[in-house]
Amino acid sequence: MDKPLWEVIVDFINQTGFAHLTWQQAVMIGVSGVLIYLAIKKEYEPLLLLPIAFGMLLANLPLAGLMEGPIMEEGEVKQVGGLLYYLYQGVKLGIFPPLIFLGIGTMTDFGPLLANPKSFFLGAAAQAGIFAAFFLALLLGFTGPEAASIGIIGGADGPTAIYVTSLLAPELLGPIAVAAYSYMALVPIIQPPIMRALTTKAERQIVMEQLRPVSKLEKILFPIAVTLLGALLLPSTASLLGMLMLGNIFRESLVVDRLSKTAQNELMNIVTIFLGVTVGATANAELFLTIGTLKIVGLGLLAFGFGTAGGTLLGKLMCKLSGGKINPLIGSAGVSAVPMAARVSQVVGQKENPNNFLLMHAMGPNVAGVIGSAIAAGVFISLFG
Amino acid sequence: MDKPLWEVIVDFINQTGFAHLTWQQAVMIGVSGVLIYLAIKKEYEPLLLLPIAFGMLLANLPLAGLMEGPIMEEGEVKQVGGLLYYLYQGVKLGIFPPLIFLGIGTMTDFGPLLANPKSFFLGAAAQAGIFAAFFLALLLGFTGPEAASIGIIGGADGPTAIYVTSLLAPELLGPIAVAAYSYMALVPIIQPPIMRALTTKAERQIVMEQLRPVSKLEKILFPIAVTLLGALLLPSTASLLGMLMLGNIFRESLVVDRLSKTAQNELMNIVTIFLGVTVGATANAELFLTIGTLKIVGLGLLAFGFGTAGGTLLGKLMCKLSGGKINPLIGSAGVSAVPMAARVSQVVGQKENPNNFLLMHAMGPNVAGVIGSAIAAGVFISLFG
Amino acid sequence: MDKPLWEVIVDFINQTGFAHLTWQQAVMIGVSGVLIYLAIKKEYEPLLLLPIAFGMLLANLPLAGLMEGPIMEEGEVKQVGGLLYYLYQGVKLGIFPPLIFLGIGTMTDFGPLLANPKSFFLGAAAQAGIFAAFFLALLLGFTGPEAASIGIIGGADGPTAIYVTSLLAPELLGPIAVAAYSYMALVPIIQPPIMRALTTKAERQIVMEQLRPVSKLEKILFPIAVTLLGALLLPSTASLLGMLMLGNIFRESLVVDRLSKTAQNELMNIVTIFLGVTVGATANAELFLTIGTLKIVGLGLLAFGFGTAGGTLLGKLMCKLSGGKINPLIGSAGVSAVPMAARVSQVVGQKENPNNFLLMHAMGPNVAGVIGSAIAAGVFISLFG
Amino acid sequence: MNILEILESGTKIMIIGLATVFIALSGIVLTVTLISKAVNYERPNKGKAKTDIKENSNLEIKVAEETSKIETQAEDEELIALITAAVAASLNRSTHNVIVKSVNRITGTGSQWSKAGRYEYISSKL
Amino acid sequence: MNILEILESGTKIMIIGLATVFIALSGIVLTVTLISKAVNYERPNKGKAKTDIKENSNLEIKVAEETSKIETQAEDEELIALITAAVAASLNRSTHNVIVKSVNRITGTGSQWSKAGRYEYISSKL
Amino acid sequence: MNILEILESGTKIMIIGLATVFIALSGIVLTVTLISKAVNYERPNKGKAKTDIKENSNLEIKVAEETSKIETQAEDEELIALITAAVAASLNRSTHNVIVKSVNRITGTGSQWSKAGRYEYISSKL
Ligand code: NA
Ligand code: NA
Ligand code: NA
Repeated sequence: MDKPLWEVIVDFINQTGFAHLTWQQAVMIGVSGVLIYLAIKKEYEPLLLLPIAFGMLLANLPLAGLMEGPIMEEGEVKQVGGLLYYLYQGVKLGIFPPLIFLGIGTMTDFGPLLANPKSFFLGAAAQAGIFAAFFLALLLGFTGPEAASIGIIGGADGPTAIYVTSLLAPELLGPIAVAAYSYMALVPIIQPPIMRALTTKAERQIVMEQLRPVSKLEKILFPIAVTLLGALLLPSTASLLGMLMLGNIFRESLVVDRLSKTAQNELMNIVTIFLGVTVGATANAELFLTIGTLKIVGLGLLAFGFGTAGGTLLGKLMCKLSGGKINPLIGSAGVSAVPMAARVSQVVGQKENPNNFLLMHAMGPNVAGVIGSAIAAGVFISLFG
Repeated sequence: MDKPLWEVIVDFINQTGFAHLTWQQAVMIGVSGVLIYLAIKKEYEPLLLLPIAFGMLLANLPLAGLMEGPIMEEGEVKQVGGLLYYLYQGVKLGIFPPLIFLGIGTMTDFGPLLANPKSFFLGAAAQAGIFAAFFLALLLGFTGPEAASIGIIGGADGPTAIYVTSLLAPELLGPIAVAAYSYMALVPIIQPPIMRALTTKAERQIVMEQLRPVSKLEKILFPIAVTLLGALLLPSTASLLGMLMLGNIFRESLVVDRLSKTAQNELMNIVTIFLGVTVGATANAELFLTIGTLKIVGLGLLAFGFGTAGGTLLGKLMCKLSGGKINPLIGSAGVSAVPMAARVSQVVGQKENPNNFLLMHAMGPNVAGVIGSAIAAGVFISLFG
Repeated sequence: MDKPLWEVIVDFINQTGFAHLTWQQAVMIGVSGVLIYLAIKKEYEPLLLLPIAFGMLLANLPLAGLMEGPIMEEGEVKQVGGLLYYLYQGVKLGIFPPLIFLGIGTMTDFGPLLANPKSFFLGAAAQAGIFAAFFLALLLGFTGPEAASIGIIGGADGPTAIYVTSLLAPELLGPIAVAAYSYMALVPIIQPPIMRALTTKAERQIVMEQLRPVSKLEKILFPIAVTLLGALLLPSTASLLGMLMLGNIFRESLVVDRLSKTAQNELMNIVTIFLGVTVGATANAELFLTIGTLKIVGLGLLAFGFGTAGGTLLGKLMCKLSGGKINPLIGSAGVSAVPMAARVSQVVGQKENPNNFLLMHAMGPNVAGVIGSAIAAGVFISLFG
Repeated sequence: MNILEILESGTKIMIIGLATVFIALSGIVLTVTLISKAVNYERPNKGKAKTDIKENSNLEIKVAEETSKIETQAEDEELIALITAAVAASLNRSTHNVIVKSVNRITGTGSQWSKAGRYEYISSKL
Repeated sequence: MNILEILESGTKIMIIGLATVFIALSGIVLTVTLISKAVNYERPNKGKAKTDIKENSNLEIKVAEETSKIETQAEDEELIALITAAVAASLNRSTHNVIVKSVNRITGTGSQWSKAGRYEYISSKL
Repeated sequence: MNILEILESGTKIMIIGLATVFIALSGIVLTVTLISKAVNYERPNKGKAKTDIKENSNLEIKVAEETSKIETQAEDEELIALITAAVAASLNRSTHNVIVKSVNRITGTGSQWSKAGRYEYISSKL
């Protein structure tokens, strides 16, 4: 404190972020601005994309150190870590994505799937996009764990993608999360041309029979059965699938309403804020401004496309096998992106035949796709984890 | 990756849970199924029992590792722990049960107790079940801390039982939690025969005077006084009793409505989900499928019975001393199990005399029983903790 | 257990808190009683003061050990820590205050500030109180970090004061939090005499022009601009300012309603309970019953006074410069204490001229004061942190 | 790894992965079908009624946020009926288009824990 | 430990335990009684009114979930009175059986923090 | 440190501190003014309408707690209009003083995630 005033001022200026801002950080701040625009103006999955974008902005402010860990000295904390560092632990330790799945479980009605279990095959076929993108990513030079994380974008399931990436390739969390949520928002633009290209007008006009009602008992037994089968076949999927099904049994049991409500509202919202901001905050300039990010964006788009094609093609096959009772358009809903992809099936179908209501039928493959990509995630985790 | 495809497939099959499922785990999964049935169909305290049962299911899935701790190497996390392991820390560190007590405090009206402070003695007498079961557990070969944890089942207070057990005998958490919540749900079946056996028809027909109104000031001073007296007498009860009373002052002060509402709804629900699932997840086959579990189930039932008898008998004595002004049926409500036990008093009383309304009078001993078992918990923790 | 019964009883009595209660602890319990009275009866910021007071009571119960850390042995936890110790980590690690700012951001309408950006200068001038109190605290013998924490009381912003103090002088957390929230509640008593002393009747009667409407786009760009400018100039203010602005963009974007609602209700309430109780619990007798506490109480009052004066005087100057278009009474609202201080401006103004509605105009400096003290906090943290 | 090895291992994983997904989902299809058979063998007409009711309801007003479970206790049904009538009357519509899903009494009727808080009310009815 | 020792130590702990519970609760009874005496000595008639009101109300409708505190500000009382009248009219009942416990304005009237959000509304009334 | 040094360093920090606060807020004032100029150059008449509406509403009833966003879908507007009319009729007031801000359907209309839950309802309307 014995320095003259002007020196103190110079020191102070040197401590500002302006003096340390790199052009890469400036670019990243610009990118976060674009994402904020997409989230607010274009409403691209704003619940996730807005926190992600703001987290990206915060993480690229020089010297702010919001993602920096604590400085330890002889087992004692000498300087506490940044706010986002602590919140990020929930992602790093694999806690937040399963909790979001808990909430999704309480909001998902598997009734249409139970009324027509064959929908499960469509939900499986649409996961082709995951493995196709994985394969292409390997060819583009990504390592196995990286390729797996990129492939999961094709699952069209944000929390699954974040969960797999945080375990297998945390350095890609930023671009993968952004790609996953952006393409989920773009489903109404990506899917229709592919669906039309792969189906005939006659197929698209098929009207499906009304679904049978599903009893309460079936709906309660379903989450137990899926947890058992899924987690016994693929133990590594237990936390995602288990929480999804715990949420669903909360919903269908009708006896724990207050837990169900909290899991799907407050708990999910709190976790979403923390997850979004901190996933965004992993996207610092060094990791994000690479050619890899461009590859990921491209591969993600391909993954969505292949998934849509896979579902639609199996839909065509099932249409044939069933003697024209199944409209192949519901196959594309198997990518998940609940409930957007099911609505796309509805809209595309209705354009050909204004009296065609596919929404309920498309919800079957749609929710099957969530289970399908959770299982694909389990495959990757058990191979590379 | 240079293995032939069939070998990869065999490896994969060996990595499934099916290949590692023991018969003990299968039995545990069956047990969890029974508990889910009791929770949903019979509505046995579903808010806790459903999460507990599902946690038990998840913990017995082989290789899923949901309760496994992280693998550390040279101070670095090499593999993150399972989801339920992290959530379980809230139980292990004694954080969740007091938070549930915070919520219970915001929902408890101590008015009937303040209107008739003698009810406190009934709430004390009903804790006899705790100590009787403790004594019998010692005789059956349990260690002191184990016997104390088993005894607390007789407190008919789930969070208290979980708190004591997590501190004194965490390996018994599964069976004790299941027994505690099951018997709480069975109070309407367990209590009436004992109550009838110990009272005469004339006693059961006694109509009690209406309670005096209690002023707001008394209701505000009460939680402060109880915290001071309780925690000064038994420091080890401070966290349970302190949180219960903090919740109650939130409630009675009328000036922090938004805190009160959150403590009793969202915070409590979140903690209940985490606590239930992870307490259930401690019940792996090794710890649960023992003769000890059967002993605990038996002792728990005896504890409830002795507690009911203790309360009813002191009720009889107070009836005599008061010249017939107190209906001994309200004594059994002292076991807590709020508000079920108070309703049992009401129902049994009304059967003898359709114009007899004991509910309000029974709420006094009922809420006194919560304080009573928190103090009994403090005794055990200070002796064995 | 081979001791005779009477010895066991004596041991037991020696283990009670009564046997260890010091007079200092008794005094602290008395102080907490007074604070509970102020919180409930006088409604002095009860949302914070009631938890703080109850935390103080709990922390001064001998042997309860609610704030004690775990006892470790060879890297293993031998005895778990107290409940409040664990909850306190959220304060110690600087997590809770920014989360409260997130909630405040979702509740703050910066519209009046955007309609009249000159209000910012008033929000800056009112921070004079911070630096004046800092200066006086240095003279009274406090160290730099302590003086900074005391000065921040003048920011009239509870979470900011707690954040700075937890980083720079955690041992002063109790008295500073109590002083900050008490004086915020006392703003209607502290400010009016100062405001009247520094303004003429004619000035107080000035009627201001209606504010222009502010577009949605301006309101969305504002939080981004403030985060960038503020955090680039003062990186150490990033977590407070960033969270405040994240909350505000949640609010203004209109597309993430469910996140906004949760951030301002349940998340904020949960954090408030934990923060209040644990900040109160830092106030043990040793740290609180010192002459320093009296000094802090005095300095805090001076800080509020100087802040009020600073804002009012700049208001006078701006009144002159604008040719009498600005009523200097809105300057005092710059101390923040949202929205109390703005209402004080309204009330004082209306007394002189019943047709004078200053509230909207005073909200500008009022919310500017929140940003102003966050920046002052950043200055102190970067100098002493 | 050279490109050929990558191709080989990538193909393997693709096959294993998609196969696993199909096997898992087929297992689920099988189980679900069996469950459905078992359940509907015993109780073929259940679940129907519910759906019919739903189709009748063009308009669902949720007076209070909480409960999604229709209260079945007589007292509540009476109250709901009353309010339904009142709302319908105000709206000038026939009652069978309007369903009042639930009426919240003091702090959440659905909750087990809140029952304690209601004992005064209950006792006044007994 | 042999069985005798267990019996002995078990009995000791039983006695100490139950005694402690009784002592603690007796202490609370004493304190509560003293408080009650002190409080009711000064204000013997308080608290009565509230109970009377409660007994009159056979029906409590909670229009919105939140507040448990009856709002006392004049504006709110007026609004509540209006709505009470409206609901009662619809229900064809006399008003003194119906209590509208609270009407929620924008995000929770009870809250301190929400006041900031309401200033526009307030100012428009001034 | 002696008293002089304290005075000196204290004064320095005061000056730096207050100056920083003023510089920061001046920077924000500048930016905000520029933004405002840019925004209002392109769209001078926006934002006006909203304020006018607000001034007309002396009374805002929030039937359900949740949404703060006025629903714009035709179906909802129709429902809101109906309820507004009903409430206004009951209150014997003209409708333009009453705004029903939102009517909550099953679990939160504002939410993206809840849309899935509503598909049955949607499909029944299609
Ligand atoms: Na999917
Ligand atoms: Na008890
Ligand atoms: Na301030």
